[in-house]
Amino acid sequence: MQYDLISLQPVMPEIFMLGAACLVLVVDLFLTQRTRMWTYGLTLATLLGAIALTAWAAGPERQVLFDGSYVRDPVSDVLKIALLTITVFVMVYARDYLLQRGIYRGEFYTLALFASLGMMIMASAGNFLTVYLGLELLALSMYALVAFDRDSVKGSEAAMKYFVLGALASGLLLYGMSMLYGATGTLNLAAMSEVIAAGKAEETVLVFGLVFVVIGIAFKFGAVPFHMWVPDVYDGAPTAVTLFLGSAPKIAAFALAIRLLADGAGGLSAHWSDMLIILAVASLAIGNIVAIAQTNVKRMLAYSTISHVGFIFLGFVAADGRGYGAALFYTVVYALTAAGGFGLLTILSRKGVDAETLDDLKGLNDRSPWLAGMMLLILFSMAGVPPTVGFFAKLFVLDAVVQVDMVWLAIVAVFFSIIGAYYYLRAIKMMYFDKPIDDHPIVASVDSRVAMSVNGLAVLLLGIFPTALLQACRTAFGG
Amino acid sequence: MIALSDYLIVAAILFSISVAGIFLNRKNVLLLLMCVELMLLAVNINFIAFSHFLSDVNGQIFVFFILTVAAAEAAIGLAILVVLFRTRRTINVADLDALKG
Amino acid sequence: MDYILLTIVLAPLAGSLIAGLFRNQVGRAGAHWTTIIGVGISCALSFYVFYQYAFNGAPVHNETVYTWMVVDGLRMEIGFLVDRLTAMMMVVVTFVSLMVHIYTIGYMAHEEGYQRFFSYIALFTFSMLMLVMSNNFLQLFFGWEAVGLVSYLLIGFYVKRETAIFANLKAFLVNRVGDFGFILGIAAVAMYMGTLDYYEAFERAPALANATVVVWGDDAWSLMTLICILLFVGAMGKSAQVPLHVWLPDSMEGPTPISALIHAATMVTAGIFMVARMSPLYELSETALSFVLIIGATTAFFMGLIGIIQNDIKRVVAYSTLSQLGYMIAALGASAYAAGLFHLMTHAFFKALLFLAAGSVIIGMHHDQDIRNMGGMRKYMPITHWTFLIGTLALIGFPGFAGFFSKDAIIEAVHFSRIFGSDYAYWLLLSGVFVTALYSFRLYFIVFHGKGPRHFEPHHDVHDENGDAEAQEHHPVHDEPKPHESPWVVTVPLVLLAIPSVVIGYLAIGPMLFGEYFDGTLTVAPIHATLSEIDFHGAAGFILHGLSGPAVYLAAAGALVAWFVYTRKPNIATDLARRFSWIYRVLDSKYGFDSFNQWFFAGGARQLGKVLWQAGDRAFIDGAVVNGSARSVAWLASVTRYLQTGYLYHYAFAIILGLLGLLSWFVIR
Amino acid sequence: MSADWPILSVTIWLPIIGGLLVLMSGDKAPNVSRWAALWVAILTFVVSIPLYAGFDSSTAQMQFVENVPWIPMFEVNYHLGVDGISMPLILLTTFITVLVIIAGWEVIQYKPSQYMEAFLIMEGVMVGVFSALDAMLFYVFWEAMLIPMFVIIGIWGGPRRVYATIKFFLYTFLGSVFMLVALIYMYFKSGSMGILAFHDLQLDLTEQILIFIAFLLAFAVKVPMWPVHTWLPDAHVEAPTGGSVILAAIMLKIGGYGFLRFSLPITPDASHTLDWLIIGMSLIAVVYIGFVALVQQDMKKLIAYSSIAHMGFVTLGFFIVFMIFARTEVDSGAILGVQGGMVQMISHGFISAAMFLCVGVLYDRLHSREISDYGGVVNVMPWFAVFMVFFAMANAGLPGTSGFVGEFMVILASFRADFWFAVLAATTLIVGAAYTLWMVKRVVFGEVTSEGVAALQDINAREALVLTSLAIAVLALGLWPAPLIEVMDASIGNLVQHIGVSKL
Repeated sequence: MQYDLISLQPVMPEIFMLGAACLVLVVDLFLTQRTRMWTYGLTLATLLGAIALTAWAAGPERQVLFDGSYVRDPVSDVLKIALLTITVFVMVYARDYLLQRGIYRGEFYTLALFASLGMMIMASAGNFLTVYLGLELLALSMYALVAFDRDSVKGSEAAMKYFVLGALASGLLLYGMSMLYGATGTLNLAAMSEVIAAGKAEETVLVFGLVFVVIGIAFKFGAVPFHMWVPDVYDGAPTAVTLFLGSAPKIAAFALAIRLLADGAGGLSAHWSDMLIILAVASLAIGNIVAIAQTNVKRMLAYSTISHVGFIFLGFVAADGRGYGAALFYTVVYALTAAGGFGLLTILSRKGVDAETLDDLKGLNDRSPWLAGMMLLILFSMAGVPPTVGFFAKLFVLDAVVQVDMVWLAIVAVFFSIIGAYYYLRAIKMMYFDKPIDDHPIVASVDSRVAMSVNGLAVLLLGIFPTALLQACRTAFGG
Repeated sequence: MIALSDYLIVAAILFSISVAGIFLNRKNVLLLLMCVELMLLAVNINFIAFSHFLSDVNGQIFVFFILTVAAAEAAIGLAILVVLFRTRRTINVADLDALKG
Repeated sequence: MDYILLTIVLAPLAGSLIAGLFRNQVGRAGAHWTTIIGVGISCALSFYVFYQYAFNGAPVHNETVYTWMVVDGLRMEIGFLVDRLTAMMMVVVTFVSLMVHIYTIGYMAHEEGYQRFFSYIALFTFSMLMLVMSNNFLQLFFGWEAVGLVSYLLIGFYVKRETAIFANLKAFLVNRVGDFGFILGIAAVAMYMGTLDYYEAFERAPALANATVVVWGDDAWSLMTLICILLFVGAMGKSAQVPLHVWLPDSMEGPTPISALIHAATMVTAGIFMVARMSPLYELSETALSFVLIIGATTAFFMGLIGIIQNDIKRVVAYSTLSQLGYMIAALGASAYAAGLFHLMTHAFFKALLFLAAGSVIIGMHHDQDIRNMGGMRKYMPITHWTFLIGTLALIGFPGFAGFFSKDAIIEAVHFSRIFGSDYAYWLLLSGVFVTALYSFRLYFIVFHGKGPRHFEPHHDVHDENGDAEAQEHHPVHDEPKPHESPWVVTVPLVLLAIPSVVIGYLAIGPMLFGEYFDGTLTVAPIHATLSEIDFHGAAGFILHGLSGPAVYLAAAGALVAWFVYTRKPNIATDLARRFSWIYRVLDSKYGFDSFNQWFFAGGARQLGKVLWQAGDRAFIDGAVVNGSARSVAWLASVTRYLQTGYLYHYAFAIILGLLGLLSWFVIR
Repeated sequence: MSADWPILSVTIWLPIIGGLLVLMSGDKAPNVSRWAALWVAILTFVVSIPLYAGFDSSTAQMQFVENVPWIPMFEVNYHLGVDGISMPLILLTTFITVLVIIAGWEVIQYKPSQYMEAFLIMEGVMVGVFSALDAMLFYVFWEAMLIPMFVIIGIWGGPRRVYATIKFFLYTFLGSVFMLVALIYMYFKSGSMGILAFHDLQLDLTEQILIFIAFLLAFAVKVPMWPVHTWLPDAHVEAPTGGSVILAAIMLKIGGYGFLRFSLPITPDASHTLDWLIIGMSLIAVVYIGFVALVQQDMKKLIAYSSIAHMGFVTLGFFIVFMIFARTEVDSGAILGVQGGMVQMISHGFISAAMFLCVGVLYDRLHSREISDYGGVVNVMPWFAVFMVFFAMANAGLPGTSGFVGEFMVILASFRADFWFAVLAATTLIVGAAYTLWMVKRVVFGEVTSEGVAALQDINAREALVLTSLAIAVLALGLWPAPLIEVMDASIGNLVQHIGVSKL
């Protein structure tokens, strides 16, 4: 096979990303604390460049490279653009926080870029090997990021928990992969799908392996009962890292799920969708209920993440284009709102003071009506109240569930979202109805304010005009 | 003749031991890192066995990658361990309970 | 005709609105002039209309003014039905109202809220006219409630007086109990007759005479009985019949002019008017008639008894009104609708006269209403005295006076009635004559005869610098210690009302009771035609005939007893009261209606409300269900969070449990 | 009929965008935001008038229809239109909002621009609810309504505002999410989100009953019906005056509207099967709540309970339809009941608004809503007393005021369904008068009871303007309801005919 540059077009974003990340790594070595602006700028440029390349390479057809290890299809386009966009937001929000914490270092950006690269690779994975490599690239970068604030007691504990459990999970995933490999004789997802469809593989072995694979995915998402790391890591990591961890990797986790379950084990959907139902209901229940008891915003958002994962899984349960589209929509929307929510926390944090407890939100409307307004939109979006986009995300998922005649599941889901609404309301109550405890003016750089505004308004505008995003998500799955 | 199932059983046993090690060990974090390595080895046995019996080389290639990644993982793990010890002066698993609830 | 009728109705309304809304602009004089002109126009035109109907035989006017709404095939309209019955009512209403307007100038001269008062009574005139001129049930109900509203406002006119604002609330609520039945009656009419128009309903009624409805269980009730009784419940409220009479005595908290106008002459007779208007319906149900008769007779006698022991001049007259309303209702029950209406008319004049005269006395007494403080007033207030005496004679049925004709006719008619309860009613009504005379002359003798006002000092000496409106705080002007005759604005209405109190009976009995005046308006089934059994040979003949009956002698006896007891041997009364103290107590407690209502209905409702609120809403729904579920979720949350122990090995264990769980569920099963 | 410019869209978006602009103006110059808000509200009201002027009351068809695709993948359209049922409610909304803006003029000193903004957005959203012909559009507006109201109660409310507003939100949210599932299910069955398409959707009885219950949860909470009413007294008591007004005057109506637009036509057979339930709940609301209102010590709570009782008439009027159908000897009355319910809703919009404004007038002066803190107000505030007594009478259903019309119609109609329904319903004549007038007696009449009351100032021109407008509306509707009835007649006739046909 002969490579020319144009045949590499689909993989250009990743190649560019890799090169640029290395460049940033090298350039940063020659920068001082005062000129670190360049690292920040280059990182943003890299991300934007990667978005542009992805868009340039995008198209409705499915392209397969490197003997099937790499796939570029509409799904991967949407996923990559979404995760890169979210990462841009993350980078913008994070800078102030890092500066004030004294951890404004080039490694953050390099690691973030490598993590993004890992996510991109997951999005385009065509066989188990690519999946695994992307996953580990992301995971390893993340372990490092969580421990980024070296002097933080909580940070190191969180990193250790994350690391051990993450390694355990990837071990389980690998074990599952080995079983599937053994049953089907191939690592290639497309080929595996054919083998399963042809019924040539031992079903028990398949299901045995599938259980491990599903657990690996569930761990990445943070679904109950594989969610234990989520609150601790969210809580322990520096807020800027939590911000990153809580947003873009959910899209990567979606990629993992869609590649393994839909592309690879599509023929076993009857099995894994049942598993996902159990995990989804458990996540909805535990996530929403435990969130109520939290006083720490980061932990609360962590549990809220768990409950949202339940919803994303419901989209998978349908196991058809409609469901995947809905789940994708939900994931992207969730990543966007989570970025906004954690972003606000980074903005509220000052030197030496981490905005972590709910009390820190008190009186936000008095301190900054605009930020409060944005946060209001974000929280209502998480609660799923129209006209914010969070409502449509829930709507599409519920629709997908109802379309496969599982109305009871939809009822369970909405029931728990009522409970969930309570803690979002409580946060809004703090912002709007209480007097501020902290009277310091909110210092935030222009770029993070702009990002916050764009983020908040996007939540509203995507709610009023959800068509474009929905269209993208739907057509990615041929719907 | 050693059958495929024998390999798989050995792998499974190794895997189980490593998993048990992770949740039974309440003392040293280092032990956890070793368990993780052991788990990956169990997976490797699986892959190689399947690769051999399927006459498919891809499984063995995968193993190389796993080994590489495992090395990187160990590096990161140890780095975190260092950070942990630096801040807490202990690497006792049971002492890692600041974050809960 | 249209415009005349509209003017009759709207002129008082215009006066009312001007006096009420522009009270500061028009001032006191402006207020009474605008309303008097309004009511005056209305009165003059009413006389014209009456003339047209009574003497020129004008055709019945039944026209719609505008369509209120049409829904589901049911037309609801505002319209006028004017026939001789209406014309008579219009004259009575507007004439008495005009008299009261004029009288008020004097009575209220020193009161605050002067404009407001005029606005109210003009508004009342409007409402009452709408009621009597209605051609359908809807408008009837409109007027019915509107007069109730004005009554409410006027009873509570002295807004600071606790008793007044208690009385008006009570009046409104008791009336609402009546309206409760009334509106159900209207609903029944609308349902079964498919119309709210009087004439259409009357046309369709005979076809339903034998219709039955199942209301409860399997018993079929006669439809007409149901309708008539429901409607009559409304009348019981408005016309203060037992047991819904309790509001009327209390309503005396209002200024005297409105006691005359509303609570004697006009509003309280709306029930009588309504039943008479509905005579085509009532004639179809003997049960309903019996019910009416018994209620009426009971009221007539037992309320009169209470009048004997009252010491408030207005309350005596009020109980007398109750009793007389009972007579009218009894007449209706005996199908002597004409007699009821006739008594309504004569009563309107002489009772208004009595109230206004009583009011004049009250002015003279500087707003002291206790008759025990009065006496010998005839010396100081001659005109008031004479007019009061005329009123009293008319009330007790002194031969030749207005009340004689109407009351005798009623007693006779009931005597001839053969429906269930008519004997009971007859005896009660007859005894009532004695009672009437007794309390009337008791009042007359105590107030106007005997020694001068016993002590002419107000019972307290609170001086209110602001010239407060409250009547009790008026204090006598000290250089004028003796009562004196009231000004002409007070006495002229007295005289003008005294005239019809004397002559109207003589003039009207022929055409109204035995002539053709009400032909085509009132329907009396041949079997119930009690009035036609009285042989009537002219008014003079009726007087002679009356002299041969027991009623006149009973009245005379009553008057004599009163004269003897209250002027000759005043201690007999106290002796009797002591000896028959239980009777006295029963009467004094007004048979316990008030305390029962207060305890059972008012207290019970509040108790029930408290229970429903505290136990139902707060404890159960809110406490247990709503907040309870919120609390249990919060509890669950606080417990569940301990699953997150913080120990790595527990987390890993959870993953393994999850793994084993899924494996056992999906692989091993 | 369709106008050449999108009246409905303008009525929805003008206040929303205007509200955002008001918000932008900030709190530096409160009067600018007040006047801006007032002009936006007035302009919106003016814009909505052609809805009535150009309305063709001879047809039950939707009018002023706008229909453009919104989310094409879901067959969700931006589909607006009004018929005789929704049009009066839209006008009520735009009218009341103007009054609310005026009523909040100088009373609101804390963040006035946000206050005004919240009400304007509220207005647009509520108009959206009434004009949406697409179920999803309806739902979006329906839920969006909660956000401004949540904020209004929470920021400008009384001492227990947080409890009240969260209770309010969760209660309503609880009700409505199940409706969402029902809507999705019907979309699944019909492949369309159009409300009118749902009307013709064939559903078997089980489906209908489940859908009906889902709707019932949503609408019953909103109305609110016993026993899911307990959020209302709390919300009303704690809400600022303007919030209470909007809540009582319009938001409650949305529940009633929902019954007419969704429950009855979509699930006629389930409505028929379960009508005893609704009728029972309505009658309990009328009687039980009436007694509860009697013992309230807080004026706003009393009026809140009275609202529940009055709304009981609305649901009663709607659901006796089937009993009337079932009685063969009765050939009419169904329309009467539904019409009566509608009239009651409009009328209650005016009266409850006025009652809350009256309490607001007192509260602004004395900062108490306790009945026992007042007494003898008439002596110091005579003009206020006039309004208060007038509206109290209207609340007690005095003929000649709008309060009577709906009650009368519903009593007439329920008599046709069952004698005892009418009896129970008619008890409101007594109980309603009792709690309203008893309160008036204790607050308005009597001696001046305290120095606070003695120092009260009578209403100013602004308050008089608001109350007069409402008084005129109450009287006009009471004395001549025909125009309102005519507007609704064709649509309700059509509706009743529709629900008379079984879907099975």
